[in-house]
Amino acid sequence: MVALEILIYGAVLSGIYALLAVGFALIFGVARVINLTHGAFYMLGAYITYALSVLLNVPLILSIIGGMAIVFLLAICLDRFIIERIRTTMINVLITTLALSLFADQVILQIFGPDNRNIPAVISDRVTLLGVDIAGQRLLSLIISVAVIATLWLIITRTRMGNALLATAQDPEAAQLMGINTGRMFMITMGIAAMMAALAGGIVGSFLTVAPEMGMLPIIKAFSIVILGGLGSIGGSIIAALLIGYLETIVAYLISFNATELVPLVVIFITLIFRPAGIFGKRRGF
Amino acid sequence: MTKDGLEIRAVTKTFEGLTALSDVTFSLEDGKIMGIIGPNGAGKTTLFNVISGFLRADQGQMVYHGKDISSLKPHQVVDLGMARTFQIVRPFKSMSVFENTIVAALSPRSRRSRPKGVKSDETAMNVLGRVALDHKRDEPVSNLPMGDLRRLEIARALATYPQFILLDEPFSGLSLKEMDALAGLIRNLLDEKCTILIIEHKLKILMSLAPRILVLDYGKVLADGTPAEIADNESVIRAYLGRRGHAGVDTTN
Amino acid sequence: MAKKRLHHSCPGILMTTLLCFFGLLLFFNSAYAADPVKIGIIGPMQIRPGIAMKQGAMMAADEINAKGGILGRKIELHYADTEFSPEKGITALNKLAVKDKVEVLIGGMTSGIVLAQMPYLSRYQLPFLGVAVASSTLTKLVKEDYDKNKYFFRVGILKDQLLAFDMVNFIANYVGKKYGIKKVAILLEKAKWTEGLDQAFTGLFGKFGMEVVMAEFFEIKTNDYSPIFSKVKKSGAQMTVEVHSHVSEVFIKQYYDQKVPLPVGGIALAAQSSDFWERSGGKCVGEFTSNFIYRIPITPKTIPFWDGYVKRYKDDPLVTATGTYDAIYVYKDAVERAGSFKADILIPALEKTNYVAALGTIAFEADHDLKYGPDYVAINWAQWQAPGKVTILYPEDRATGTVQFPEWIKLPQK
Amino acid sequence: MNIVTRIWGTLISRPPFYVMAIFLLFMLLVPFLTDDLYLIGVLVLANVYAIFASSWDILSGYSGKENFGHTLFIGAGAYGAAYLNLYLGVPPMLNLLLCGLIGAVFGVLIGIPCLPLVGPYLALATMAAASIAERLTMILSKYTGGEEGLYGLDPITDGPVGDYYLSLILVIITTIILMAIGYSKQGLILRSIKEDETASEAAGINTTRYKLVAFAISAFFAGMGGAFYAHYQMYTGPSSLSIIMAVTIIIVCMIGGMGTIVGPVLAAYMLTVSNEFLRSIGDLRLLVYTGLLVVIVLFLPRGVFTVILERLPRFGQKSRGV
Repeated sequence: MVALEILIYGAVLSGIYALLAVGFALIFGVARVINLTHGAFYMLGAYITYALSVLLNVPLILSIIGGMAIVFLLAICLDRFIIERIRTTMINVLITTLALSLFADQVILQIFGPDNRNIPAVISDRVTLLGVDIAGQRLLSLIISVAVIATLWLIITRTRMGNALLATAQDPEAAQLMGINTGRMFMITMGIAAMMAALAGGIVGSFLTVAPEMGMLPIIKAFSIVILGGLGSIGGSIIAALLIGYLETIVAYLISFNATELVPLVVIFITLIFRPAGIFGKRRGF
Repeated sequence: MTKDGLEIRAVTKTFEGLTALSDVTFSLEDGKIMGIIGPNGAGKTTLFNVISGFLRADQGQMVYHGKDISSLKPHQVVDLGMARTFQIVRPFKSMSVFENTIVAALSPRSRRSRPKGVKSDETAMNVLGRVALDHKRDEPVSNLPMGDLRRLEIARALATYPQFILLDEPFSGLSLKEMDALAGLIRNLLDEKCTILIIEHKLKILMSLAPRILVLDYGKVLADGTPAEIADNESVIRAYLGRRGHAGVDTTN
Repeated sequence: MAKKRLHHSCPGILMTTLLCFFGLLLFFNSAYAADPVKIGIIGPMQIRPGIAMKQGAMMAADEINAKGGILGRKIELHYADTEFSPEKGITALNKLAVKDKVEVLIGGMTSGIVLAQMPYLSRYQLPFLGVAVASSTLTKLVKEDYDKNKYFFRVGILKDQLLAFDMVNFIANYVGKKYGIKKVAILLEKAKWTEGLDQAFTGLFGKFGMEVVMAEFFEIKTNDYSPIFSKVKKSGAQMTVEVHSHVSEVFIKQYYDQKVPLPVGGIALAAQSSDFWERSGGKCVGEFTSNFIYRIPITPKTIPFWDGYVKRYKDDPLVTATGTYDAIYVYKDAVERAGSFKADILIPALEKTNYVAALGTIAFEADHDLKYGPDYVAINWAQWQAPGKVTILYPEDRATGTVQFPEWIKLPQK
Repeated sequence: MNIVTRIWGTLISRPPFYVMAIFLLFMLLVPFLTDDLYLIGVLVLANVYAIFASSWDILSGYSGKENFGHTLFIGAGAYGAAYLNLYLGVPPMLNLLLCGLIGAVFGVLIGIPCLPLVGPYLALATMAAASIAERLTMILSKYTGGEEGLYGLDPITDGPVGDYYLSLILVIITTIILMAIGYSKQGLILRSIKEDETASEAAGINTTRYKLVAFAISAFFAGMGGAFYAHYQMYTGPSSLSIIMAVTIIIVCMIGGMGTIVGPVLAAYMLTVSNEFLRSIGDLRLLVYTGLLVVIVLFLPRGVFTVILERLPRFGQKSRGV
């Protein structure tokens, strides 16, 4: 019984983490940028979905898509006007993106106030799966995560744009020599990743919460997943998301409920010390 | 097995399946100079990196003055009296010429080796004088032309009082006059019993300096002998001519 | 080019700015007449309970000022944000005490912050009427070192042990008796004030003939409660008791989602606010909640206060709003009895308070704790019911309806 | 006496040292110029941040090892002070020294595993270390007071003015020592590590040892600052370990100009004081700050004060060497 619960809840958790982490890994892999605004995109996705669906009565699915679209545009602007100019200095990128995500928190705080919000569920029924009671929305979020990541995988491995992305990830200079517009690749990556974060924000609103600071915790998780999986490795991130998702669930169920937040941090620290390239990374990113 | 000089025995180094050095073996007596040539990617710089401790050899042994240096860190290698320069110059960009040199003069090796009473400032000025950079001591490195940067590399190496210097293409980017001056400096070092291992593409000047030359190709030692022997060696000629245009070889001055 | 020019002019501009900063700082003189009585409102001003404090304070101040103020001095309110951190709480207190030169502090939320602020009260000789702090340690400190800590009074809510007692009383004597519930699982937020509660519960439930089969602390920022609820389901408990003073939407949403078949309720500050139904997406259906006041005639002042507040702010008053509102009146009452604003004279007068407020009749124990009981201050128990209304259940003479459970709730007998 | 003359000799030819000296002398006069105790209180906080920022700078600004977990050392000092004072009755003044040492021990313990890491990996590892410590204070709330921390520490002096002077003296000591280190040959070596660690090694420098010493020195002053902060507030809590605080310190250094010691110290005062002035705009404060920071990173990437400091002429031709 506990095993089944761990299996199901762990899968849901891993799915959401993967949705966030894969985007994060993609940005790092292609653009060599550690983008701490990723959590803010997740938060903005949730708030825009909330504003559209609850305040403006737009149908929920359209609201989520609207959130993704707006965040996509924001991400592209961010890349064009800010990150583009500071890409080469690691600490500037870290601090600037962090400052921007705090900025976003504040803007949202000023507009919506500090109260937590609720986004209605696409599927509001509760289902019983293998004897485990779970919100339909949670299962839906798992399905969406899997579908989105699979689609992304297909795009990257089967399309020309995907090939260009991979080439850029491998060696931006060589890619540029081969006629790939790497600047555009960076921008597209940023947009796609941000869209995935916004989608995650839009679907978790009914069983987690919508609050200005909601992006902070996921960014730490995404970060640890990406480190564990190997910076830049998308396959590695998926496996690492599963590892961390299940590890957290197992710790929560079997050891201590309060130690869950320690899991990603300890994983980061140990991985960095003993295998900085991550378990699936071939080489260090730096 | 001698207690003198450097002995490299069957050193092998691979990167993700690519063999950079394969079973490299040679030895060099104290006070001698040896040149290393080979096409681009032959493993010359990798060999330097392995000897100077920046890379660890997968297999093989390296002995300097009877001491196994295979697992030493770079600064420990310097401490034994082996200094190196880099093919692509690596100055401390935000610092002045003098400050660049003094970092090396502050190393334990330099402190230990210089005459009593001499300060690190004096050591630094001294070596800057030797490479004719003393008039530019306070200039920021970012303003220097390539020739000066090469000499700064050498000054930094000299400030550690080396008995053995590994020079990685010291002549590239130098003018004719500068090349003559550097050749003179190298001869001076030899007179002072310094051992020198030098990678150089400019064969003419190399052959005038080094009575012995090692040829690397695909990480293997292709030939080891006097310039005349090398020039006649069939496989050396094939290795160079087999590449498109004399890739990596510059026979002019 | 433009970048270069910027670099050239920057040093000058920056130096000037810097000098201006310090210049302004030194010559900034706030030497206007100290005519009004300055009251410092201190709390987490960015979040709902803090905003409610501010609103309650403004309402009281406006009413009092309209009638001529306190001993002829108009009230001037000053605010400082504790930002939910003890460190910021200390800075905020310093600002009110030293910069604004307030004569009394009203507010306070989260006992840990007030505990950190305590040493400063004697430094500045500032009375502090604590509105939303429950830890019994606070008044224990008053008892242990009266001279140093006499400045603190608990006004707005009861201390943790009494909260626990009142809650256990409701669960045992009302819900428990009615539905045959004997075993409870207690889930507590990890905080200073719940530490006291945890100890109190085990003994109390036993005294009322009930059994605590599980007691677990969770962290304030918990995001996923599924493991804890799954443990509750297996614990054999017949009811879930919750205790938290921070965000509790996630808790109740996931409780609903996971179809935990047990009645749930307790002390949850967030669940007291009127839009909790909407904020939890209606998933708080069936949750027992409590509040010190509802729109019922606890005292003659309760309903006028409630209506006035709703009219002014278009929102039901939170417990922090009521507490702050009443605290200002308690202060006024004591000042008028003492005939002085001076802390040394005021504190004995405050100790003798017996004031009929919106919350109930406010009086203090010897250790400056709020007196508890039907004649003084007590808690009202209620339930969230579809379609989004709060039905008052207990004490039974104040009830506005009866218990209704959602259909998936399993009860021991019915 | 030799060491004092050496420190003096190192500093005497440095214009930034005079900027610092003039500024700090002016700060000594502040209590005579104003009787606004609140302002004094704000400046105590500025002093504390000046210590935090300059101690971060000697490691990260100089050697380029960007430490995102400086709060670990501050927290070690603050919690150390709390335990020593509350349970062993160690007097506050002694705590300043002891907690500096505790900080230094943490510096070495964290330094050893983290040193081989570069760039974002070091940033992350240090950040994770500080976050783990922060989480542990929550999990072990029985011993650490959890979210609410430990309170009831002895005050370090008897009032705001005393606190002000003590903290200012700590700033003076810290900055003199750190600037002397910064301008010394050791400082030069740290700078060479930042520029090119490989070339530094090739010059015979044991970079690991220098980095470790820098970690220890940085952590010593952070721990000392943390202990002062705890005693000043008579309280310590997990926010002294928070990432936000660590990032704030980095931001102070970035705005002031990394690797200058003077820049971060001036920025600490500028930001703390302007923070108080901006209190009137309340909630919008953070918005202004974060926006300003982005602008500074984009247009003045080397910091606000660096530009000024570099334009000051140098004195004393003879000792212009190092």
